[in-house]
Amino acid sequence: MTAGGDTAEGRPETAAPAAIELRGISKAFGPVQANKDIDLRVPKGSIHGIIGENGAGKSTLMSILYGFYKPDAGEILVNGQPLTIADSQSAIRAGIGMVFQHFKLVQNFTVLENVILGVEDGRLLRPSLAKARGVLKQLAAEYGLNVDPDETIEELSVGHQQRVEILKALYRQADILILDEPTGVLTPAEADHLFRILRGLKAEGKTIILITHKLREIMEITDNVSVMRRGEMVASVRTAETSAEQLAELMVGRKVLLNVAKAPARPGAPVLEVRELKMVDDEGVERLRGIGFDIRAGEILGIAGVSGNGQTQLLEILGGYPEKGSTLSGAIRLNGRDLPLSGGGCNAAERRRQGIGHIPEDRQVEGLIMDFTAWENVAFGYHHAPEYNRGWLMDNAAIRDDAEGKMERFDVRPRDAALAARNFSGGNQQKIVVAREIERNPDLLLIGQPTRGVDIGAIEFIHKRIVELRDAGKAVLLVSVELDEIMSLADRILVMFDGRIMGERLPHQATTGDLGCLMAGVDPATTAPEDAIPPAHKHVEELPGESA
Amino acid sequence: EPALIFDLGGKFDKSFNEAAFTGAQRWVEETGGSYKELEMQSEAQREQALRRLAETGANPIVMTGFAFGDVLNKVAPDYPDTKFSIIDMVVDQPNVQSVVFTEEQGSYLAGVMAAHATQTDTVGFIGGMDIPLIHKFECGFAQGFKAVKPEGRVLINYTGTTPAAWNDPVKGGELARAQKSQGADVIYAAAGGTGIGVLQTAADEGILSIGVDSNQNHLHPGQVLTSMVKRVDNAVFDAFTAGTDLAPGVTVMDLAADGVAVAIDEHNQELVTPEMQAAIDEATAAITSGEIAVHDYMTDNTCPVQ
Amino acid sequence: MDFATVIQILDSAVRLMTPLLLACLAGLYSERSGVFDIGLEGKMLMAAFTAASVAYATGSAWLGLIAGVAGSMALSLVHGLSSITFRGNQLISGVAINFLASGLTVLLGQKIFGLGGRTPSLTGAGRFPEIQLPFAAALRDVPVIGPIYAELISGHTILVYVAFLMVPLTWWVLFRTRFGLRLRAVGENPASVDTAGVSVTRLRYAAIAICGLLCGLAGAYLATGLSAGFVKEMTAGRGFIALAALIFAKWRPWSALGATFLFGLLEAIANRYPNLDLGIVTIPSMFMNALPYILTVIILAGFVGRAIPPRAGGEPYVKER
Amino acid sequence: MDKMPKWADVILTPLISLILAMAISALVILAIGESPWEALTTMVDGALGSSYGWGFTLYYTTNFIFTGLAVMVAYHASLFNIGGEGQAAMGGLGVALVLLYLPLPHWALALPAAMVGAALFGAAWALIPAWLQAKRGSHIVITTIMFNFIAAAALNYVLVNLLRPVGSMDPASARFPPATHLPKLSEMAAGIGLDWGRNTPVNVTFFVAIAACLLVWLLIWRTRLGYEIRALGRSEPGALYAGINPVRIIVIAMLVSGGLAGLMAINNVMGESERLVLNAVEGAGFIGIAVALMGRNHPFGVFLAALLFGFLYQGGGELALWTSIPRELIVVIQALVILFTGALDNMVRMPLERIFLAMRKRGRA
Ligand SMILES: Nc1ncnc2c1ncn2[C@@H]1O[C@H](COP(=O)(O)OP(=O)(O)OP(=O)(O)O)[C@@H](O)[C@H]1O
Ligand SMILES: Nc1ncnc2c1ncn2[C@@H]1O[C@H](COP(=O)(O)OP(=O)(O)OP(=O)(O)O)[C@@H](O)[C@H]1O
Ligand SMILES: [Mg+2]
Ligand SMILES: [Mg+2]
Repeated sequence: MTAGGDTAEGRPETAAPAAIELRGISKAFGPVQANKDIDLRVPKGSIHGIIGENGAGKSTLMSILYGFYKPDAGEILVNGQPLTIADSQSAIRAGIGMVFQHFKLVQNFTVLENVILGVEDGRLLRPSLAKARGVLKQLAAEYGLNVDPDETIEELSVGHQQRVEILKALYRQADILILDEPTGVLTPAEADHLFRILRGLKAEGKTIILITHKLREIMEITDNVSVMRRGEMVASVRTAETSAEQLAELMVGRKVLLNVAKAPARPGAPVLEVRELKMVDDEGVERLRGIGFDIRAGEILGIAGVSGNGQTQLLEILGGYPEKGSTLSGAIRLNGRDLPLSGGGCNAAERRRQGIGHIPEDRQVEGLIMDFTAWENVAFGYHHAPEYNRGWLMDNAAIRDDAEGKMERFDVRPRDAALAARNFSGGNQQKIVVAREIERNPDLLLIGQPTRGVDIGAIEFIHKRIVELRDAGKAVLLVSVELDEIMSLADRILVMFDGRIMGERLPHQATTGDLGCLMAGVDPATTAPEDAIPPAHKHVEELPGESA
Repeated sequence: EPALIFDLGGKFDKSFNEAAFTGAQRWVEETGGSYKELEMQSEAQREQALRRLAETGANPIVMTGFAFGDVLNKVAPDYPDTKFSIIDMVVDQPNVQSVVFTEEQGSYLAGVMAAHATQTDTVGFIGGMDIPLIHKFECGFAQGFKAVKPEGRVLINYTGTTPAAWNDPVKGGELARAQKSQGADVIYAAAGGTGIGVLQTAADEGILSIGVDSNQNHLHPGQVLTSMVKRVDNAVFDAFTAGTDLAPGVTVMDLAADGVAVAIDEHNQELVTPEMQAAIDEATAAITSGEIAVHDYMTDNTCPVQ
Repeated sequence: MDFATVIQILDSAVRLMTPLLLACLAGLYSERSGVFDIGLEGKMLMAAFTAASVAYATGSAWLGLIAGVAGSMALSLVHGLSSITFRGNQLISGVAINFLASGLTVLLGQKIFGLGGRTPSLTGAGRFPEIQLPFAAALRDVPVIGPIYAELISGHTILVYVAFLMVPLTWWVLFRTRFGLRLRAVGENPASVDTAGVSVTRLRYAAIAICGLLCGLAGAYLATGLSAGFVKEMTAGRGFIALAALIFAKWRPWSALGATFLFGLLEAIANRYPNLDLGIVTIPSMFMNALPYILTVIILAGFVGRAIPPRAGGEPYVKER
Repeated sequence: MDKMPKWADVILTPLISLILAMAISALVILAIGESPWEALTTMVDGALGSSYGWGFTLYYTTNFIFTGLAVMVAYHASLFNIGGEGQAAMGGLGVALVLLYLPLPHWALALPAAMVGAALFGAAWALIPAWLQAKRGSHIVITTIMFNFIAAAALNYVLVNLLRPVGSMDPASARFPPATHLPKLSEMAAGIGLDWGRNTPVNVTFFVAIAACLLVWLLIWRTRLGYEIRALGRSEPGALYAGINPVRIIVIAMLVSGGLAGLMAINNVMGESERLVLNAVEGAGFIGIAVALMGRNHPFGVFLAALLFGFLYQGGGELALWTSIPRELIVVIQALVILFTGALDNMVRMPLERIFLAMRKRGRA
């Protein structure tokens, strides 16, 4: 029996039927057992958190509840009634709404069209659209969910897209709302706004299930929390009766250090100098509006910011592969030498030769070829290196040897170099990329989201390696949306917003509130404190242990 | 036992393969004999088919189409006791009979008829794939037409440049309409399956058409002026009848030898006026006597009239 | 070039574009739903064959039409099975369907009629007649408008009018109805439709069925409207031209009308002027015949801006990997 | 962890698909009133029953190896090259020009020269679609189809107006000089006193094709270029990240692909007909698609699949030659093989995977 069972039984809510009750849910994807015999009770009118490592099976479980996947075994009760949820239509009818981790919106449809999709009244669109327009206006007023109903999705920011997803659920009159990692893409202020909405919904008696990796959010908003590990539900507890440390331990199965221990930096000469870097993409949108900074040897420079504010472009430009059709200006100097911004000399292979390593933001799309074996991936980007080649042919034996060594040193599991990359778990995939890039000993290492979706144990390991590289006198540029990660790793922090650098902070001086304002495009130093800090931020700062 | 090999177009190509088939059938009916037949599937099979037939003792072996020429040149010496007959090509081997047709002469007559039938002094020619052989038809037709109506116009279209051009009745029909709209009221189609569409459209549009190779007069009785028949059937029939006594050398199936003709039967009798008939007879006589020499496009790739 | 010639060329263009338009709209439904279809050619061919066979056997063009649609739909179903149900490669399935149609039509035709894959010529009610619109004869002599009405607009078979009506109809269905909304959504992001509780599979099959229907009309028009019977390979690459037109039209109905008209017009001009004399040079007929293909390449080279296909196009919808 | 062992995916799935295709073909044969068994024996006998049949089967196999490899190389860069037909036709033109206009005293000299001509012309014909795909994003499937049509028109023009000897009916080039004729396998066999495959067209090109298989294998799995081709084919953003230039790789992959397709002309134009005729490719370009897919885009697989299609082609040809079954039956069989092995393969794979999963579960329990 899980811990959840014990605590739940002792609770007064058990008297009333739970909004959701799952019994013995199991689901396998081929050989992967994503969910194993899972029980879950979510009381009506509560906010229930679900946490767990990457791949623990959270999204799968919720997708089953939403009728997106069919469970192999198990039972679902909604409001005490057993229910077969054959497809999403039946879930919707049962009052369940879901906001997926990866939004399910049609990019070139308008907000209205997305909202009515699947719940149109009648065969013609016109009446449905008119009705939806009215309802949206009402919902906007009620919950502060403002979006222009006639804007197409691709024009909207990620935060607004998420609102559309929530509106979709509310338009379908969901009583039970599932949100899968909703805050990963939001600024702290946007996240606060979202939490206000969720509290409002809760006050109306709606039930909310919230999946997140961020323990702080769990502590802040949930009533109860369930922890998943490797497809199993390992605990369900009342939030008030637990702590972040305890939850982390439950997630990983051992004690975890939430902070990196590191010596103060001893910065040397500048390795990378960026001056007045501007970039306009092929659609004429200015993505970078004049960026300038230095990174010195033996220093980690952190760049914080909500994704989509130019960090991706910055990394790509430094990595040597600016977006197709973009125009660039400004200067980049590595160890005092100018790097070309376009033309033949500007490509990723050349940058690697110059001593720039790069751990990309998306390991599955860029950093690895998922169908290649682990050893083939170890040569990825360095396949021209002399030690991997013998004359005309590649020296596969040498690459394999090297790969096995790296996998050993970075504790990649399973230690099978012939396995295709897609068959490794996310954390282990990331370790392959990190091993490849760090062991090249680059003068400058570019890192994008090093631990996105990586489990806490692996995070600890990767962080340690990054600090070691710094201590070996190398320069590191760290881009992350995780403030905690930036604050614990970086020696200096820049915040990017809308293609600009909003400000620079030192980690020990910065607060999440301060950084959050910069991330939202507001400089608290130049604005009156009252306006700048949204009310909810006080609350954030009161949270223990996380932001220091 | 004789054998007949059809070229890639297949037995039912509405053109000379089909005519050859007809000849063979007639021989079967008249003599009660039997024969072997083969349809080519690919270029590489030509030699295979020839040798296999020769080895099984078939004699004579008749094949249709110039494409066999090259291969036959190579194969014939290996089987000196077997007689071969090739249609539409000259192969100089002691055991080979080459049958060639003077399509330009038949087409000339068709041109003469068209010139008499037209009321607009404009006629059309629609070819299938744009290859020299078809230009031979075109050039003969134009010569015959211009001989009667020097000021008249011949509209010329080719369906295409790929083998698909032989099987596009839709385009054939559309070409016929285009020619009609430019004034043509008699259209000569030398285009295989595409010609079916030409004849159909001409009938629909109330103008005359001229068929080719086989007698196509019956397709639209009263609306097909004539068909320029190429008596491939006769060639096959003769070869089969001659059997192993087949005479080697070049056999020219010309107007005089009834190798080509314009078909006149119950389906088009009414269209052939007495003066038209007279003109045909006169031209036939002149060509057979050598008084008129119809130019063969193939000899120099040019045509004296435009 | 005088006015009458222009009318005649346009009239020819209308006839020639009709099968292209029908096939193009067929492809539009399929591809808008995320199923790429290079088997338009094969479906048209199959439809032309079944239509001609049944029209010949029954003497009714209408029954032929139904048979044509059925023949084309059967191949659509095969395409659906491989690309929707079994998540196969849509391009390969299309290639196979083209082969299948080209072989089966001749094989069956030879078995049934013994004419080497040809059907006997259709006569009388076995063909769709040309319809004279009211007052066509009376108006013929009115200047300008008369010839346009009497010769260009009037005097086509019913399927031509159907094809042209399909354009606004398709636009309306696509952009004004629930079905259209869902169809477009499923081609852009099938997961959005799936999570909205609508079956991706059913929608795509519906799209493919419409595609089969329209290809059926196109094939039937070729065999029983434009010509009088089936000849092997009679589609002669029109399915591929329709596909090019679809890309040219960027998957939009009104643009499809424009694109197919352009191709029809080109062919009509090439028919009318086999050796186009441009004063300085004379373009040989071999070049004029290859012109639609060359032009397609030039158009695709992006002189009309980049064509962005439906985002989920060509990819089977896989929920569980 | 994969759902089923590699051997099952590589061998079992295509095999079962093939059997299904054959079963449906048998139904088709029944439907036209013939006996499938007789058809099968005729085919097997005609294609494999004698050294003579083998001579033809291997000749067609050689063609299909080239076009199959062509499709395969492009496929690894995730390019779907349907233009093998046109590229092979153009390769023929290259061969003809080299052999007709260069005085080459011996086949051993003529062969490499003609190979260069064939590959260059084939590659050139793939270049424009490749460039359009890489630079302008125009869909390579459509452009290569169009280039097939254009190649046919161009070749017709060249043959009729430029290469055809005056007075010849045949839209074909003159014969190549006898010194350039390639040795047939039968002649080579006769050289060592073996009476094998007399009068069959299979020639030394067969060995060139096998060498091409090996070289393509090396190229794709052992060279940096192959590594880059495969990487680009799997993920374009990944390729950019790794410093691989997509335009360069797309163009090179298509050049190699077109070159391989062009090389087919060595076999049919130089080795068999010894002159250039219209429509010399005869659909081999399209069959290459099926060959590559059935061969799971591996040269060894391509070899086996080419052999299968060589068998189908020769066996089917024999069938049409000596029985009353029309030759279009082969087209239908080919279509079914392509359909079942290429597009409906999941119909076989999905249940197989389930069986293997169940077996594994039972094994564990
Ligand atoms: N559609 C699918 N097909 C096959 N396997 C899947 C599929 N979806 C998820 N999986 C696998 O099931 C397991 C659980 O995945 P799931 O997405 O539920 O994890 P999660 O807890 O949501 O992780 P994350 O924190 O990354 O969101 C993983 O091993 C994943 O690879
Ligand atoms: N489609 C196929 N048909 C037949 N055999 C195949 C096929 N694909 C692969 N094989 C067999 O599998 C073996 C391994 O092939 P391949 O070269 O793809 O392996 P690999 O895992 O990439 O090996 P390496 O790591 O050495 O490159 C080959 O020797 C070949 O015999
Ligand atoms: Mg998840
Ligand atoms: Mg390998």
